[in-house]
Amino acid sequence: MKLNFKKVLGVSLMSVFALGAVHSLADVENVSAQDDDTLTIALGTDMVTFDIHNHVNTSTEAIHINMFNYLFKRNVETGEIEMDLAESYEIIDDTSWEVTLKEGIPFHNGEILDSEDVKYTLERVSSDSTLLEHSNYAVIDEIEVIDDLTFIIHTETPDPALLNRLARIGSGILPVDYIEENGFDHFLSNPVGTGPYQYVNWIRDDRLELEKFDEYFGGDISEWENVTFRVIPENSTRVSELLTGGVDIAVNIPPSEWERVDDNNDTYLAQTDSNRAMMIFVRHTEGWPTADKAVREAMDLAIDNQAITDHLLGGAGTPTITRVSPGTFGFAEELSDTYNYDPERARELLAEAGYENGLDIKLHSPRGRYLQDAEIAQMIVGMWSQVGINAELEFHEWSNFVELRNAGNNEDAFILALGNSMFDAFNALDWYDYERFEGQIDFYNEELEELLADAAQNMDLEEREQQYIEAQHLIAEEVVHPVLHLESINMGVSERVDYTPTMDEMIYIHTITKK
Amino acid sequence: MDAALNDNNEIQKNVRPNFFKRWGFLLWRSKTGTVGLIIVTISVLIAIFAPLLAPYDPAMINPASMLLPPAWLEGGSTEHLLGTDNLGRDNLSRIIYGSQVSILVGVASVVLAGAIGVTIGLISGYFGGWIDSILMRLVDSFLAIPTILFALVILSIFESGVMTLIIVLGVTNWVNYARLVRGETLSIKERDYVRAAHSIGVSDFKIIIKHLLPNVISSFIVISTLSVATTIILEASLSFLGLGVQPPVVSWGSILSDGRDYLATSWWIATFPGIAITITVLGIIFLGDWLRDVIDPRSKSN
Amino acid sequence: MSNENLLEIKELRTSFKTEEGKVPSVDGVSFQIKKGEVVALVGESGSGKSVTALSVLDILASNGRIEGGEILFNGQNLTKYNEQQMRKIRGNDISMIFQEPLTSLNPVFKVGEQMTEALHAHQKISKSKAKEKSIEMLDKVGIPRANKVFNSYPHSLSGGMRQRVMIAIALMCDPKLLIADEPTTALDVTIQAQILKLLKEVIKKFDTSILLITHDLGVVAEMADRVAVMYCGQIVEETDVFTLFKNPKHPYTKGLIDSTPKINQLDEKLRSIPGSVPSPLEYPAGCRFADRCPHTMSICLQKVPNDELNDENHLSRCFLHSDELTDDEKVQVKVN
Amino acid sequence: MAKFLLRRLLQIIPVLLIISFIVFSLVFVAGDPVALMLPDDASQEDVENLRESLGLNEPFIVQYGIYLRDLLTGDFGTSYRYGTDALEVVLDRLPATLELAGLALFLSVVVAIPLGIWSATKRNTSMDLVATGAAVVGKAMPNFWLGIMLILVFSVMLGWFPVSGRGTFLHIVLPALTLATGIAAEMTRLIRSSMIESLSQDYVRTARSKGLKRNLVVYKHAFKNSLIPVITITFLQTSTLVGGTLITETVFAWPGLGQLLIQSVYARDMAIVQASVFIIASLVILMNLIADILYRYLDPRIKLN
Repeated sequence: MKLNFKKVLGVSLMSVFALGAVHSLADVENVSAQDDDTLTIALGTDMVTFDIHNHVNTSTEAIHINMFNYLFKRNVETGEIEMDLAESYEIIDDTSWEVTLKEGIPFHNGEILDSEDVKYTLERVSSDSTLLEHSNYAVIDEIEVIDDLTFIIHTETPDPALLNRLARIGSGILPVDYIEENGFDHFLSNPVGTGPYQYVNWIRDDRLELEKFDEYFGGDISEWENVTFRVIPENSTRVSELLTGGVDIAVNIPPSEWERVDDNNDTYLAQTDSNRAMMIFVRHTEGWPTADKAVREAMDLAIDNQAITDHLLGGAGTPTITRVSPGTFGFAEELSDTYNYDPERARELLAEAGYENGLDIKLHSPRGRYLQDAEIAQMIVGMWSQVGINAELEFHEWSNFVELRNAGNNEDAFILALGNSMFDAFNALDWYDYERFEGQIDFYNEELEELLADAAQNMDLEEREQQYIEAQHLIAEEVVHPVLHLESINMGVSERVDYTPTMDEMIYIHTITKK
Repeated sequence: MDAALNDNNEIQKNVRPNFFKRWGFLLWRSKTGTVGLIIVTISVLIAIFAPLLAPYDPAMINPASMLLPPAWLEGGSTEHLLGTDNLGRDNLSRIIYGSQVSILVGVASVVLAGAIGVTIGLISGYFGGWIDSILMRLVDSFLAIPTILFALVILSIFESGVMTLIIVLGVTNWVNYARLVRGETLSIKERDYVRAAHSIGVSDFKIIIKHLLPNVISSFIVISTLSVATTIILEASLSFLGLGVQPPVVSWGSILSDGRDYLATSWWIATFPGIAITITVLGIIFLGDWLRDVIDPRSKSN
Repeated sequence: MSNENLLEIKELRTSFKTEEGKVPSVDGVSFQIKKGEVVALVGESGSGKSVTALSVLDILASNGRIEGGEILFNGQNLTKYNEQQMRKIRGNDISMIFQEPLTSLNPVFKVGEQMTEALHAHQKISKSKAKEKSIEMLDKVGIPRANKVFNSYPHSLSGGMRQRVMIAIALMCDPKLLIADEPTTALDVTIQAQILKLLKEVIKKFDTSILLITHDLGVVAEMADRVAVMYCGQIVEETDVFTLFKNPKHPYTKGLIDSTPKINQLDEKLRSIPGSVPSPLEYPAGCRFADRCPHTMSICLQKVPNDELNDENHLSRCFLHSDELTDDEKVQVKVN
Repeated sequence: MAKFLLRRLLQIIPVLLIISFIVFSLVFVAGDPVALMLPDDASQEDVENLRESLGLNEPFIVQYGIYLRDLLTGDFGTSYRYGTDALEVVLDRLPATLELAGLALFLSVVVAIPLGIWSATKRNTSMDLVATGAAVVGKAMPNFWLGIMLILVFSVMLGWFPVSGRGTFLHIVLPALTLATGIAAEMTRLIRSSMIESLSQDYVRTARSKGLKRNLVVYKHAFKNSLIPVITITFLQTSTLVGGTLITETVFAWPGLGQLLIQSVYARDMAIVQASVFIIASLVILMNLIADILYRYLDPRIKLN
């Protein structure tokens, strides 16, 4: 047996190595970020799916916004709702809206947009209860097609916020003929929309490549021929990729790296307030200490919101009392950019409530989900301990955290940050609706329930706005739960590119210009 | 004269002073063994007397002094020798307290894994037959799934904390012990005195305890010392995955993983616990190697 | 057997660094081997006989060192040789066979491979020529079906066959001196006889001298021309084989001979040497055999005997033969 | 050899069965996936009919039975995150991991063998202490710390390598180095002790007595005997290697199976978790089998009987 082991071992291992090298060379030719017409953006988590009705994931929608169009769109600066695919609309009565589409809008595969596409898309999400976006569109009863370009949206109950509802995550319009012909699975792996960019390739957890759709109905509005969304979960790696020019934009830059990104002469830090409010929800269920308003108020007064935003968020982020953010319909301006902090008063309140020698509670918090969530939780526990509230802090991995709350096993308090993709107070304030969080928060206020129910269907917009403002004041007086601050969006951007992030956390490629 | 080409030499074989003299000699002579013992003793002492040694409470947040560099770097203050982390907590105190959890998790999980492993090893080695084949297939299947995979899946289901960490690492690491102990049992079982005890009707249980266990313990000690090291390293990786110990509890692994975002700016937050882990593991492995040579002289690897 | 010396060892000292201190295993050994002569080094294990042999080829263990003395081979002092020069000697001019045939051959290489490499190490020779010579040598050492053995692995051969292969390997380059370290100890008696017969033929055919290391006086009687008896790293008696058996001078040699059974004295009780070999770390002051010797005198306990008896053919390191002893030095001392 | 092969293959079946049981019970215990699949405020009745459709109300054994039947057809269920067949997603990501693990293994072998042999021949000298110390430091350094530091030094400061992602050959260098360090350290220690064992054998002394050159004695005679345990050691590193990819792939954004598994566990996408664990376990079993076979094939002493 003239087998020479050394050769056998060498050859076998060499082949594994050669296979790898060749494979990776022949693999995707990594278009370097320096190539002028390609924009490379680094995200923290991968896009989940192309099923626009089934992801509830802001960073996924940030990509879809460039591939699909809604009927209406929200003007980023003014907050007004404008026409997108729709040409015009007319309110026939409280529950029916007649909409006319713009003419000759092409899908990426050449198909022309018509009412059938809208009917299929909106009825899919409003009827299929297993879709994650279903609850936001259940109010739509059916779509009555008049002709190719006009149709009537019938809602089950009057929905003053319908326009906002049709200009958000889950409102993209899908090509019905393409889907019926090739099946939804084929659509999922080869998506087609009307947006300025069309699908090229998706290597999961690595990169999503889009290219410019030349026949975009909005005309030639973007400077980039190709866009690559890369997925880099590790913060320091994402920042390093930005600093070495490997990517043009990197999302979610942690505060520890803001200075380094801003000081580097090839990159700068682009920050804006988001409409995501960081809050501590507490139990109102009978028998829990937090059911007592004095305790809640003490918990709120003990927290120095400004100290949190200054020390942990480097000054970015705005302390607030109301969770409704600026630019949202029904925003109560006097409750924003302000906070209550009075540790002395907090101690008195605790004494009044009978906890002069200390109150023991448990605080649940996710870890690594929101900006500095773990650090903020620990700082709050520190602040509470100054006034005699001993909070046992318990961190949960995200899925457990969701399960814990859904099963109603959460104890005194839990930290949560919620955005508002509808930019309408309805979406933010329905969290104070009793049934919605029965067993989890059990907050019930007769007056508030009626106010919110009425506002939800009040077609008179001025009156509706006042109702929501009144609701926010009522919530503030009741100190239903401490609200901390509005989070900031922190993106690292290369100097070769000019971009300001928008409050809705969407990434509009066409707003990104070359310097 | 060319060194170390062939160590088969008559003199080495027939010079055998008595047992204790041998330990003393070997320890004193073998540099690595001594170094290992010193390091391990120091880290255990640090862990035991952490409350006395640590200058500050590890969880005390101090917004005023955030991200201070170590004392000897400019900008550092002597109050915080190793500087502070992003919440202004004293790094030195956190590393001192961290040793408690890291060593505790290492040792406790090894003891648990050892208990399970030795029992299964003894039973499977002693009784053999279909019991042995079933248990060995069980061992093969546990071996096929990398420990970190097990820990990842289990810890994400159950809330991770020090106790769950110990149980999970204990329940997944027993496999190496089982294989080792089974091998030893198989060889010892053939020995005459075991057969003799069997023939005069001594119960299996007693045989296992009296004859097999003592022989197996020695090599078990060697393997367990080394796997305390591997467990300490694994705990750091689990913290990276967000499944290690949760604040306010602190361990070397959790400090290291929390500090990783700061490696570019305040590198010391993550690097010092890394050094602590490396030195302790170095000590444990040297001690383990030395124990192996003292306990079973057959292996000539020293 | 010409009278000019092939190998001459003068005052050789070799010691080992161990955890318990430096062990002087060879403590001033001198002897010669003439061309075609068989010299036997006899002694109990730990007497330093193997170490002496290993020192000649300088293949000691890592912690072993030749401290002093000279090893003259054809007049050249090997202790002064560097590694390259020694390599030319090993296997070429001096080669060695060992006690354990089972472990002395590399289990993962075929016999042929381990033979041809010896040739390639010392001569420019083609593969086929080397194979041919190897098979030829296997025939010479009496191995049947040499071709098949050439292509087989060591573990498939019997103990005797393996020892023959070892001898074949040792003779590949026609060495002048063959060192045989307990060549037959691990073999059973019948095979032992065949190997000894083979070694004798080797001397005749290849005119090789043999340094035979053994503890078996029977093998000495069968093979050796001259004998050196070693005890605790020193040669205590050296003479030709007939004188040694007929008229042993040193008490230790007598003890050795008395403790081996003879054909004609089967009924007599075998006498053994009392006590045991002292540990090399704590050699006694005087004669190292003093505490086991039946004739210990007081001088034996104080001074180290030198070559007391040293006529040209017989040497013995014992005060019994010296004539300048004072009376009180001669006083008998009871030790065991 | 054939008889041994058959016996070993037969042994694998119960092992795979046990693994499937372990994986299934982990998933079963993981709790109710439905809660995560439906939006937060899905009504109780929605939850109920989804559970029914997924057959989650059946007793444990029945569910395991169904699971096993599907397993045999390679159906691990559909990933609710990706909406496609779980096995397909896992196999789609496997090449990236194999490529990284393969190169890491190659690097560690190329480093560990010479270093192991060298430190074995320099035993008890200060050099040996340095080599052993370095090996232990390599083993003790957590992967992610090393990975991030390599990026900071070689990509950010020196700019020699791209920071992350998969593409050209340059992309694989730093991740492979990170992954290989721990493995190389472990293998160096194992090779060192195996070489010390071989060097102390009688046949090495015989080889020296033949006057062979020093390298021939060490690299041919001694190493060939160590080669057999070395090969087994190399294949047995698979389990540690795969464990290492979990961390390395996350740090370097390498689209492999390791990263997929972590994301799936966090998102409780149990179909993918099951498929990945099963594929990884089978890979480890395969490599252990190869190690066994190679061990027997290469050692002539065993091959004969």
